[in-house]
Amino acid sequence: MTVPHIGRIAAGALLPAAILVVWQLAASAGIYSAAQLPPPGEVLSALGELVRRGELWHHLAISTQRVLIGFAAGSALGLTLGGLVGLSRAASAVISPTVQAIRAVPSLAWVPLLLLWLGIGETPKIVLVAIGAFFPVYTTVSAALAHIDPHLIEVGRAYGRRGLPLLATVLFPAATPAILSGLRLGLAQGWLFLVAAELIASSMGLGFLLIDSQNTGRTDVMLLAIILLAVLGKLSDTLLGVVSKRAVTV
Amino acid sequence: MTVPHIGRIAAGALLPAAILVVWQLAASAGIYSAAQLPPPGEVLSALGELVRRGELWHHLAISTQRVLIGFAAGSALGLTLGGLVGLSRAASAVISPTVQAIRAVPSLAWVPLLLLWLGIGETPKIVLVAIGAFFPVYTTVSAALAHIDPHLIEVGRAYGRRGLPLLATVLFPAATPAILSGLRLGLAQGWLFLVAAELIASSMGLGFLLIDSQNTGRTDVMLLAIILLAVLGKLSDTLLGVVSKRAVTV
Amino acid sequence: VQGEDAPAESTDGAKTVALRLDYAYYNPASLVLRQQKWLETELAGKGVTVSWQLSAGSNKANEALRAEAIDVGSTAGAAALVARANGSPIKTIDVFSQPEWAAIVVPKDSTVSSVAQLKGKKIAATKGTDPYFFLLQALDEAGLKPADVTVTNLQHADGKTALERGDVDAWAGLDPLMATSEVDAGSKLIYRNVGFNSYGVLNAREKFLAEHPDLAQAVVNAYEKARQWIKDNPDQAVALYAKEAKISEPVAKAVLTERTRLDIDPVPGAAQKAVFEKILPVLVADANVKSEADARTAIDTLFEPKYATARTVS
Amino acid sequence: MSAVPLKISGVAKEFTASGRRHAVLAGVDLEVAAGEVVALLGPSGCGKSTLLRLAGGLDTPTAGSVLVDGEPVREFEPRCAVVFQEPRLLPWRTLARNVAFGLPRDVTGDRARDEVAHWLSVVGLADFARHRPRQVSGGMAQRAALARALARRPGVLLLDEPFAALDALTRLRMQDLLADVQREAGTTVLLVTHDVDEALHLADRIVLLGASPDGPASVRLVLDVPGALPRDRGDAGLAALRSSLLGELGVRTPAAVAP
Amino acid sequence: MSAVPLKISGVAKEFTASGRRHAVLAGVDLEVAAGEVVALLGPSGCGKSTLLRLAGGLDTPTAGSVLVDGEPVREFEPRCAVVFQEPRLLPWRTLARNVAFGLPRDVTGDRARDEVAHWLSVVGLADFARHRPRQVSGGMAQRAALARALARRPGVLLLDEPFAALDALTRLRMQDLLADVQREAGTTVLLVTHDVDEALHLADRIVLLGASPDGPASVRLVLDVPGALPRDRGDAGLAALRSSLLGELGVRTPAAVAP
Ligand SMILES: Nc1ncnc2c1ncn2[C@@H]1O[C@H](COP(=O)(O)OP(=O)(O)OP(=O)(O)O)[C@@H](O)[C@H]1O
Ligand SMILES: Nc1ncnc2c1ncn2[C@@H]1O[C@H](COP(=O)(O)OP(=O)(O)OP(=O)(O)O)[C@@H](O)[C@H]1O
Ligand SMILES: [Mg+2]
Ligand SMILES: [Mg+2]
Repeated sequence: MTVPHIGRIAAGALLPAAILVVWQLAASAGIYSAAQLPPPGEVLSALGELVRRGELWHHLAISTQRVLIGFAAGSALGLTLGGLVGLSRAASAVISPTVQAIRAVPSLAWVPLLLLWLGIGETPKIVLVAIGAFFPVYTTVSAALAHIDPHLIEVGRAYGRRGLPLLATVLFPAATPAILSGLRLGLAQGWLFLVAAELIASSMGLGFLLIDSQNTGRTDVMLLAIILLAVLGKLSDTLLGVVSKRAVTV
Repeated sequence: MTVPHIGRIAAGALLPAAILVVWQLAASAGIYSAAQLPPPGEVLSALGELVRRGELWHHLAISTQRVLIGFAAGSALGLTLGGLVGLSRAASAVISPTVQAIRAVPSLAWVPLLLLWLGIGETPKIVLVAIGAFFPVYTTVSAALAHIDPHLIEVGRAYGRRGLPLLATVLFPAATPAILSGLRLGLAQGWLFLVAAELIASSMGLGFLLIDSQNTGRTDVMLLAIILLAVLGKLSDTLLGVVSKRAVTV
Repeated sequence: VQGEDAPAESTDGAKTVALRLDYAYYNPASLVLRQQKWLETELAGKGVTVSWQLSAGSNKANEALRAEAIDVGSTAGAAALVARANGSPIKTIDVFSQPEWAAIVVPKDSTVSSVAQLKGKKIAATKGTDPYFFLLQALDEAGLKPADVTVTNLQHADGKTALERGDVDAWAGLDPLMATSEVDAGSKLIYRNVGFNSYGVLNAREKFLAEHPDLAQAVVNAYEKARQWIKDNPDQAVALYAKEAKISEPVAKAVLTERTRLDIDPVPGAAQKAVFEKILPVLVADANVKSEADARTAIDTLFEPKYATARTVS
Repeated sequence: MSAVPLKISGVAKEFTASGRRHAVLAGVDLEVAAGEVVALLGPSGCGKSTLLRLAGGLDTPTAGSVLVDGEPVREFEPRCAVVFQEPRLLPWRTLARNVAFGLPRDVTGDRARDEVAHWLSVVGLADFARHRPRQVSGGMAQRAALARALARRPGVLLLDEPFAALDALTRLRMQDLLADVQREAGTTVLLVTHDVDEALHLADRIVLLGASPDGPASVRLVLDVPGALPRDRGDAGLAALRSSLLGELGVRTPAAVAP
Repeated sequence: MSAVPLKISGVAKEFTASGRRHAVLAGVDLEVAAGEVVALLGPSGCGKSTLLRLAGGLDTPTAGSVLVDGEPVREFEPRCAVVFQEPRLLPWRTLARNVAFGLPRDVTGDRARDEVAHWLSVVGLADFARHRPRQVSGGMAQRAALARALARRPGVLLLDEPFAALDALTRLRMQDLLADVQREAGTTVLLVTHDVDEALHLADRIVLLGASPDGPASVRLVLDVPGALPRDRGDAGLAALRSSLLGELGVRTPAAVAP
């Protein structure tokens, strides 16, 4: 942390500010119609409208809740299965080819399947987010475990650690940076899958807002939904960073 | 490689075989109607139909091409920008918050934007795949570079390496496992974004096949598209694994 | 946060029946029904709970029907046909409107003024949807073959963008996007024909019909009442539609009063069949259905007119 | 735990590196009685660390067997403690927590804290308990690794040049510490060292590992060191032994050269 | 490149570890003339490696300056070569490619290959060129690290206990190798060691680093070693110096004890 905190925030705000300026210029230059690219002001007033109608909070809350629960479930499973595959050659041989294949099933393709298996309601939505969060965590964790310095593993073995204690005292700590970046990717992909999840018989949430505004041609609401997703994505990422940093240094 | 090669393949085929059996049982038990879950045989005949009409090859080829080009571009950018952010605190402060925010913009949200900026044609599709591939590579690479054993970096510095040579001779090789897992995640996400990409003025490709069959209720074609996506995803992942293993050991 | 789980089953052991309906922006009557809660009031005494799911499009309504997530769903007629042909066990029990939701649109400054002039041009449309079938029928009427034009497959909203950007010469558009484009970007409708639209129909699952014919009848009756209400209260209906579909009132007014005919015979039958016959070859050629035989069977078995015939307005 | 015997019989070890097989050890027999201290000497790369790792169950011999207390050594051997040639501390743990890593499983809570504090202060690192491995010097890290092994109070202590990174004074102190610990607990010790004086000062027996040129190594020489432990460093009686040992290792000693 | 002088003036270094500041070095002045060999002795943890890292530009002093050839040392110093206290080979490279890592930038192609082969064979690792660091012994890795530094033919050679992991014979051979290389190329050498004999055999001057209890360390003593290089190991004239050095380091020597 050589750059002081305020400076970092200012630096981080540079690019968004630049984007905002370019956006305003592009919108007001008349290259695009307002329906194609509404100026930032209009998006702001769309925000105001949502706030006035009291809907914004609900959209934000339900989406955040879905992502958090889904991410918790998906990443937990990713850690478990990734740990298993990283530890055991046999498990890896059986599990990993299938998982790698399923990984390529796009979020949109899950929608009809989950609808069929789990119906409507919150469950299929949360499950879809969990599916999204699972894969990056699984991949990163299993890859990281497979590449830990064998010298460190030997220390664990030399001091009688095997199985779960070995995982807890040597493997996971050694793979921590990779696991954290896997968790962050998982969280990000959870947000990505949220939109598909909110295609499932949904009438609230940011993903719904996005799709719905696309269908009804409300470009201002659409941009607002995108920005809100980005902001929430960044916020949750930062939060995860802080939480995990604390967890690691303790 | 203690498990012999054939054994590995057999082990890897276990789970898919089990899934196939469960699928066949579920489909023939009458819990689901054929429109809900057609039996494997029907999916096979849908494949036959596509082959007979001479379309299959085209769908596969165009999708693969889009993913490969998009992945190449996206991962190259991810490596570059990830390298930059991993090397320079200043670049990290300016770039990474924005990138992390944009990361949460879902593939579907990109579609109208890319259409607006890049029109129809191949470009926006490839760009969307590239966007998908970019983020995991960027995140993993920058995280991996930030966590390299400082002792190794010191060796590089002690022997006069800085900037690009340091990156090439010490940082990237030390981060290789993480970078590879990032590339694999990027490729996977490229496939995920393909479906959204093929919403853009598309009349061919697996993503188109998937969406189209979803809209018309051709569940058999839909399942076929999912399976083809999974198979191609796994194939390209394996290929990437082989290529990168070769690249690393040379 | 309270999510979207279906309302909890009553815990006192009394068997409550759930009636699960969809509502959609393209089905104004459903919006009215959902807001006025007529069905809820009427059925509450019989221990029936009513739940509503938004359908973003015919495809989504069909998906939900297929997954047995809803009992009655609203789609375009052609979409219902395709679903039935591809094995979804659904029956059309009611026609809720004859919409003119599709038309051929060109940009503001376009010199194209008739369908015949589209020869050799690039046209955006979403395959398998009403605007696409509309386009094919319009071409056919103008003496053009599908091969005479380039059809670019784009989602409805994206087709609008492509049209306004000038990436395509024309767009087989869908309301309310089409009306929005007219109002905002000055796009022009060069060809309209209400007869080429495949009606808005209400479909129910066969199993549902077998188990709860009384509920199906109640739904059909309620739709009749909603149509009536819209006719009687056009201003309120426009306001409601604008708010629900998140469009401006002028657009809502144009769509609802000018381009949607609600005073139609709700009994599914010959009128719809006529449209189906025209689009059938297209469905086969595009592999939207597995075979022509399937599609023919579907045309013959799709309709269940008895509920609409027996409708009453309470 | 109490000291246990270590028995290595007919052990051979081959490695495959860059495609070629490479025999490192062959026909190594070595018995260390319970409570005995054996020093292992030999030229660089002859297989001392390899033998130690085999003794600790960290690698499996190509042929032969390793018995700890009469039972085959296990892959995760709880009866041995190892000090590796490099400190190999866990970089994410403080020195105190690294030492705690060595404690037997049944030592927990306050007792664990006391034990860790004790061993840290014994190796002179009491002030550095909360430092991370990267924040201490090479010699300090090596001492922490020694503390980790001693904290285990193992049946067999396997030491791979544990004092190589220490200055003369600290080295003598640590040698004396080891001798004290060994005497009190009666631990069996197998000590790899390249310091003949160290071997003579600490060991009951000295085993010289060596090879025919380019062939695999085995035990070339076993020497009983006379005199009871602890030995005086100035003991003149050992000078001859020292000279001959160095001679065996190929070193002309000054003593042999001086008139 | 040809030998260059190294000048360390008024150098201090503080670290922050677990929240507390910790002064390691203070007021260290040391000049090493071009082509001179200076040995650095001192107790474990006193700051020898830290000073070496400062001299190589790998860390920045809290106060004072380090000049290489009259210019401030750079963060990426091409004029120095360092052998770290641990081998620190790049694990993904073979030994040969690790040695190649040390070559000056302008040595490429066939010449590079020849140089690598030369240095590998000089340190006795010709047969292990294609082994990876993980496949060789501790002493072999340390020799490879030495070869990497020598291959650089640096202006200043900074060595941190480069022979600590070697058996007696190999250690003598490597000492002689270093002496030969230094004599031929006239390299400036700063050598951290804990072996007094090694310092006496190789160095022109010996610098003793030491601290007031718990305070920062600085130069406690500088000794000129008499006699020209190369010195005979048996040189009796050095015995007194040896004794007094060990005494300074806190070790009672046998010689001083024997009658
Ligand atoms: N990165 C660091 N952070 C905090 N303290 C450090 C750091 N690096 C070194 N120190 C401290 O500096 C002191 C000197 O360390 P240094 O490695 O220079 O010792 P040394 O003389 O080389 O010892 P040895 O002979 O054991 O190698 C030690 O007390 C150590 O804890
Ligand atoms: N994993 C491995 N793969 C291939 N060869 C190996 C491996 N480990 C050790 N060797 C080889 O085994 C031989 C002996 O190594 P070992 O580490 O036992 O030597 P050592 O006697 O401890 O030497 P030193 O005193 O230098 O530490 C070396 O030639 C080394 O190359
Ligand atoms: Mg060794
Ligand atoms: Mg040191």
